[in-house]
Amino acid sequence: MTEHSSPAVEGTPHPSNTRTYVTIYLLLLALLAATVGTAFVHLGPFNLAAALAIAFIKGLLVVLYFMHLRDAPRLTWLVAASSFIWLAILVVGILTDYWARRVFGPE
Amino acid sequence: MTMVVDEPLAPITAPRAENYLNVDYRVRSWLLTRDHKRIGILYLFGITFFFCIGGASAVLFRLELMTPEGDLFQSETYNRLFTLHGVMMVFFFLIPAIPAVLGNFLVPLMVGARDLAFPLLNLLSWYLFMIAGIVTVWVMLAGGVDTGWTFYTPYSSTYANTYVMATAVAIFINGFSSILTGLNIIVTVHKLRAPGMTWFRLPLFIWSHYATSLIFILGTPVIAVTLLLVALERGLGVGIFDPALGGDPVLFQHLFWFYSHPAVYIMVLPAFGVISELIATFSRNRIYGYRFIAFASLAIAVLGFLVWGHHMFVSGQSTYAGLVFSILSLLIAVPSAIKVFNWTATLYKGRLLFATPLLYALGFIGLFTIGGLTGLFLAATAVDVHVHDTYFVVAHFHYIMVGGTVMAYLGGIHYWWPKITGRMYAESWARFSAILVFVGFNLTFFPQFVLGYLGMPRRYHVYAEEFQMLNVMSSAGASILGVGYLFPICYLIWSLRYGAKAPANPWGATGLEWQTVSPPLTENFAEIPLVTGPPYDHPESALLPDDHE
Amino acid sequence: MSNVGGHIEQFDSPARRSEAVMLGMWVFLATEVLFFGGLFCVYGVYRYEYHDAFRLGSRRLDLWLGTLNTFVLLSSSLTMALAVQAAAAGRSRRTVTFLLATIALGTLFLGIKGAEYLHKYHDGLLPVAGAPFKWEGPHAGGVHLFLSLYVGMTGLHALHMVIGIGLLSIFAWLAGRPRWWALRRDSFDVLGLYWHFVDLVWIFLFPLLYLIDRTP
Amino acid sequence: MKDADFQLFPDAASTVASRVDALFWFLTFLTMVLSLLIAGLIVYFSVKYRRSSTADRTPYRADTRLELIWIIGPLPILFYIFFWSATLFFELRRPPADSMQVAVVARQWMWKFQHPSGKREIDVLHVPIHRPVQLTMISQDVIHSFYVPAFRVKQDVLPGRYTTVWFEPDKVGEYHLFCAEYCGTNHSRMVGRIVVMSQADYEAWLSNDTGQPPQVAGMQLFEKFRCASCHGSSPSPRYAGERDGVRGFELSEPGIQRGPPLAGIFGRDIPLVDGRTVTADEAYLRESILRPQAKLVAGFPPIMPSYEGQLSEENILELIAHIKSLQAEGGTPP
Repeated sequence: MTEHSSPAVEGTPHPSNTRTYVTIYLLLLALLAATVGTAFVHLGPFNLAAALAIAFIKGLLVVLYFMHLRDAPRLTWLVAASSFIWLAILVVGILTDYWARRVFGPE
Repeated sequence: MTMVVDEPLAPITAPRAENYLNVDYRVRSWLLTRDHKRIGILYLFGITFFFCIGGASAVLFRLELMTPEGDLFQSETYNRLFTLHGVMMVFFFLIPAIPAVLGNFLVPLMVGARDLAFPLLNLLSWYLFMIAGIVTVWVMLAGGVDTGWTFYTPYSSTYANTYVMATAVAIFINGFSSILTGLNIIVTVHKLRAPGMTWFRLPLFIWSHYATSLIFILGTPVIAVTLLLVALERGLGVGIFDPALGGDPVLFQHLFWFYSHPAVYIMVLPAFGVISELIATFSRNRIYGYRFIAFASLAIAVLGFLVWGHHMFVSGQSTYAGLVFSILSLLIAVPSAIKVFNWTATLYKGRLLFATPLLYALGFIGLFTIGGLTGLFLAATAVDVHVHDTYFVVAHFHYIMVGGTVMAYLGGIHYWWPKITGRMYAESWARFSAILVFVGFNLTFFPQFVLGYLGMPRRYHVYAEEFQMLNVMSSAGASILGVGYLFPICYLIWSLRYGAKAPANPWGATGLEWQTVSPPLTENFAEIPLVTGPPYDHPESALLPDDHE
Repeated sequence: MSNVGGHIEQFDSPARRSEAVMLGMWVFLATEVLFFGGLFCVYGVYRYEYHDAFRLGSRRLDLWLGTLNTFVLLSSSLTMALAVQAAAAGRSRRTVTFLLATIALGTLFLGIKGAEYLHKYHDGLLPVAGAPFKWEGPHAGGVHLFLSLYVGMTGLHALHMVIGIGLLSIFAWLAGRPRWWALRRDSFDVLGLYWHFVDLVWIFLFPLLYLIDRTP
Repeated sequence: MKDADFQLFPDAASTVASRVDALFWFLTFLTMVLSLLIAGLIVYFSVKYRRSSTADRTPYRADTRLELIWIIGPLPILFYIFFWSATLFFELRRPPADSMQVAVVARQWMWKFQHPSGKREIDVLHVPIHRPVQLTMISQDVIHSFYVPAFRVKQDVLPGRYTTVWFEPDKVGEYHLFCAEYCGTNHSRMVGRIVVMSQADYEAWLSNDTGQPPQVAGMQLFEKFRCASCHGSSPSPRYAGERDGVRGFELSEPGIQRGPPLAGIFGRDIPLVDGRTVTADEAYLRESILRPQAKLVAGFPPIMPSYEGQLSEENILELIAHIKSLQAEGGTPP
């Protein structure tokens, strides 16, 4: 398999070089250790909050750097954001029913 | 994603054939086509076939409901018939009809592009749609499914012994067909607009299809995963909604209606787009409040996701959550009101030509007004307690689906028939069938409002004697409506052979699709048009353009 | 797909086509977010209703196998990113090596996941039909629901991994062929987006399923 | 349910029916007015501005004030409808305290009723006039829905959870009972009758009562399953407040009290092990019988076995009726 190189395809910008990817990777591993660590500490309701926060940061790192959302047009930002906003509508919308049942009783 | 292999960007050398229909007659050229226009016609065949099956099941159980006793079918058969009617009409006609037939054909033409963004995915969308439809028809022949198109657990997941899993998988596959159509329309409208075609020069048909595609993308996956869970529970015994384990059947209803209410806006938004085009063309007037109608479409798409709880006021949902959904459901009447008032205002000082499409459009506005306002009864919790799951609800959504979407679909088919086939249809027959449909429709569904408030529940094979008179009226109306739908199939096919040759712009309409020949070339335009003026720029329009246009 | 019905190039430049392809992929990923979102929503409701059962069920999952799996998947995300970078730079051999590394890590992930399922099956905690479900402690119904959700969510994620590995293999084979190589490099970005998305789902799955409460 | 003569409007036979009808007629009037307005405008414009007519068509500009009118205009009407309907909905959902308690068990394609006197009925429910009746309902299989058009009430009956509906009949007669949620093959045959009788007739009808009151049947079950061995029979437990971080009951006889005392527990707030408190209503009692560890009472060991599968829905309702009756002899009602 001969090594054949040809000019990079313009239109798909790749400013991140290998060093950026590796640093993001190490950051992700550190956050993995952090999330596993916090699971051993009894924080009551904050356990969930901490786990979600760390997962959200890891997710953001993957989306911004590995998926190149950072240098993508604003439209892509809107698409990514709206998917999470609709997920929030679904989860919050349904949980209000279960929360209201618990707080205001069966009626 | 699908890996696209095609030849390098070859310049167009050979002289193009006359148009997209006669460029190639081989079956291969139809089954492997990437031309959005041909895929639109392929969808037209599929849609018509599935509509006939749904319609036939409706005629059958309307016959059954002529008598209070269940004396034509057993209950098992009746339950399978109304489920078939629901599944076929909702998933294989109303949701795909306008976006996949008219949308596929017209979106590239209206934005001034040569084709949709992903032609191969568009063809895949048609194949998924046909596979799903044929699986559903096979299920019907093999024994049918009797859970209703809503598949409520625990009946669908534990107690039904019919082909629930096969139907759930078929609708799952059909979901991807919708997603691909929505994805294509969104990317095409963003990336393939002709030079000069700004967002506020787009026809309102495009705005409504863009809003519909948002719902395709953000809603369809949720029903896909919900039906997957039901299939898992039936097949692998993985109990998610099983009450014995503590699972909550009301949770299934939440997830189901999170998609299924926006789905009713998927069905009606494209119809709004068609009506905006028809009203503007046949009144030779600019659209009154163009931007208000455009933003109303987006508002309906977004607000549509916040109101699903009004399906569950009496199903065990907590009172306070019910009230939140009630106020939101009432407020969603505002964008629809904006549209209806603006359409009516467009007629003011217009030059109305009562061709068939305008008859369908005016019929739409009247019937959709009644359909929309009866929605207020269902959003008001106290009245909904009485009329939920009765024929009042059946009448409400048929006024919007049959009085609205089907009327707009027929109006759109007649309006763009010259552009699609290059032939004019027989105007006199068309007007007669439009009036017949309007009369048959009202006679079928207005008695059901009365039946509903009297308390006749939905999906009843056997009913109390005092409901018989109104049911007989409804069945009589259904026969007229059924006949009314047969006429267009006849004279439209007849026009393919004997219809007059259609000029490029038979109605004197604005819009890029009327600037190319009828039927269009395969690449739509000889060269991509440059858009300069505002939309619906009729020279003799009494309404002057907005100042900032 | 040969040139049937006269294929017309509707984009006026390859760059515009790549923009459209990327937008199309991001819109598809939005549907995937909501597809998994439905499951996360069911998880959220049942965790709110049966908190103790979820706590007990979560402690029965193999924490270290899960952590190892997350490490494996994060590494595969790195190799995928480097593969996409190499493809953009036009270096085909480097692309193929990183693609093969990603495939290897993906298969390792599935192997570990299979081991976990087998382990659960032997413990009688795999709530699939046919497998006996043994749970003596309290909250039997809630734990059954938790483990059903565990199987449902990780199973769907594993299915997406299998599809991803399939696509990676096709691309690794194609990247070796010069004729195809000169043509379509934005497909690599699309593949990279898909793989990173599958990794993103696991980033949320792992803490929610495995780390509810590990206090001794 | 008179003989099958033709009617266009349902009879109103409960106190709330006339008020629901009032809101219905207001909405009907609103729909008619707006539909006639739109249809009238369409007909008028169609006639006046048909293509061949020479009506005045001087150009004009769109007036955004008009747009604001039909955007802002509907809002007050919509809010008015909302508040009117919300107050009515609250009334529909809040049963009066003194209402007659009837237990309902729905199963595929029949309704089973049990009166406070213990009399059981299938598909027919006799109720006295001018007396609020509250139904506590549960399903043994799929979702059903208790719907009496004449009373304008409807409530789904869920498997695994109690739902309640109430009505106060104010007209003697027989009225339809329908199942309104699709529940399988004979969904349309799962119908019944609600017979509203005068107070005297109702007493007479009850007198030839053969059934035994639910609390008596409940007490027999209570002894059969030897519940007293843990829950003891000490009458009035006093709430002991905080003690070494665990809130619990002061025990009259220490030692035999391994389970929380049940006398006077119905309707009281129960402190749980994890610090939350929950009111001991039917749902909590049913859950504690079937899944005891779900909500453990503070201060008591989690040793109660589950009775899932050994008790039918009727048995559970009888046990709950018995537990409710305990409070009558023991302490003061909540």
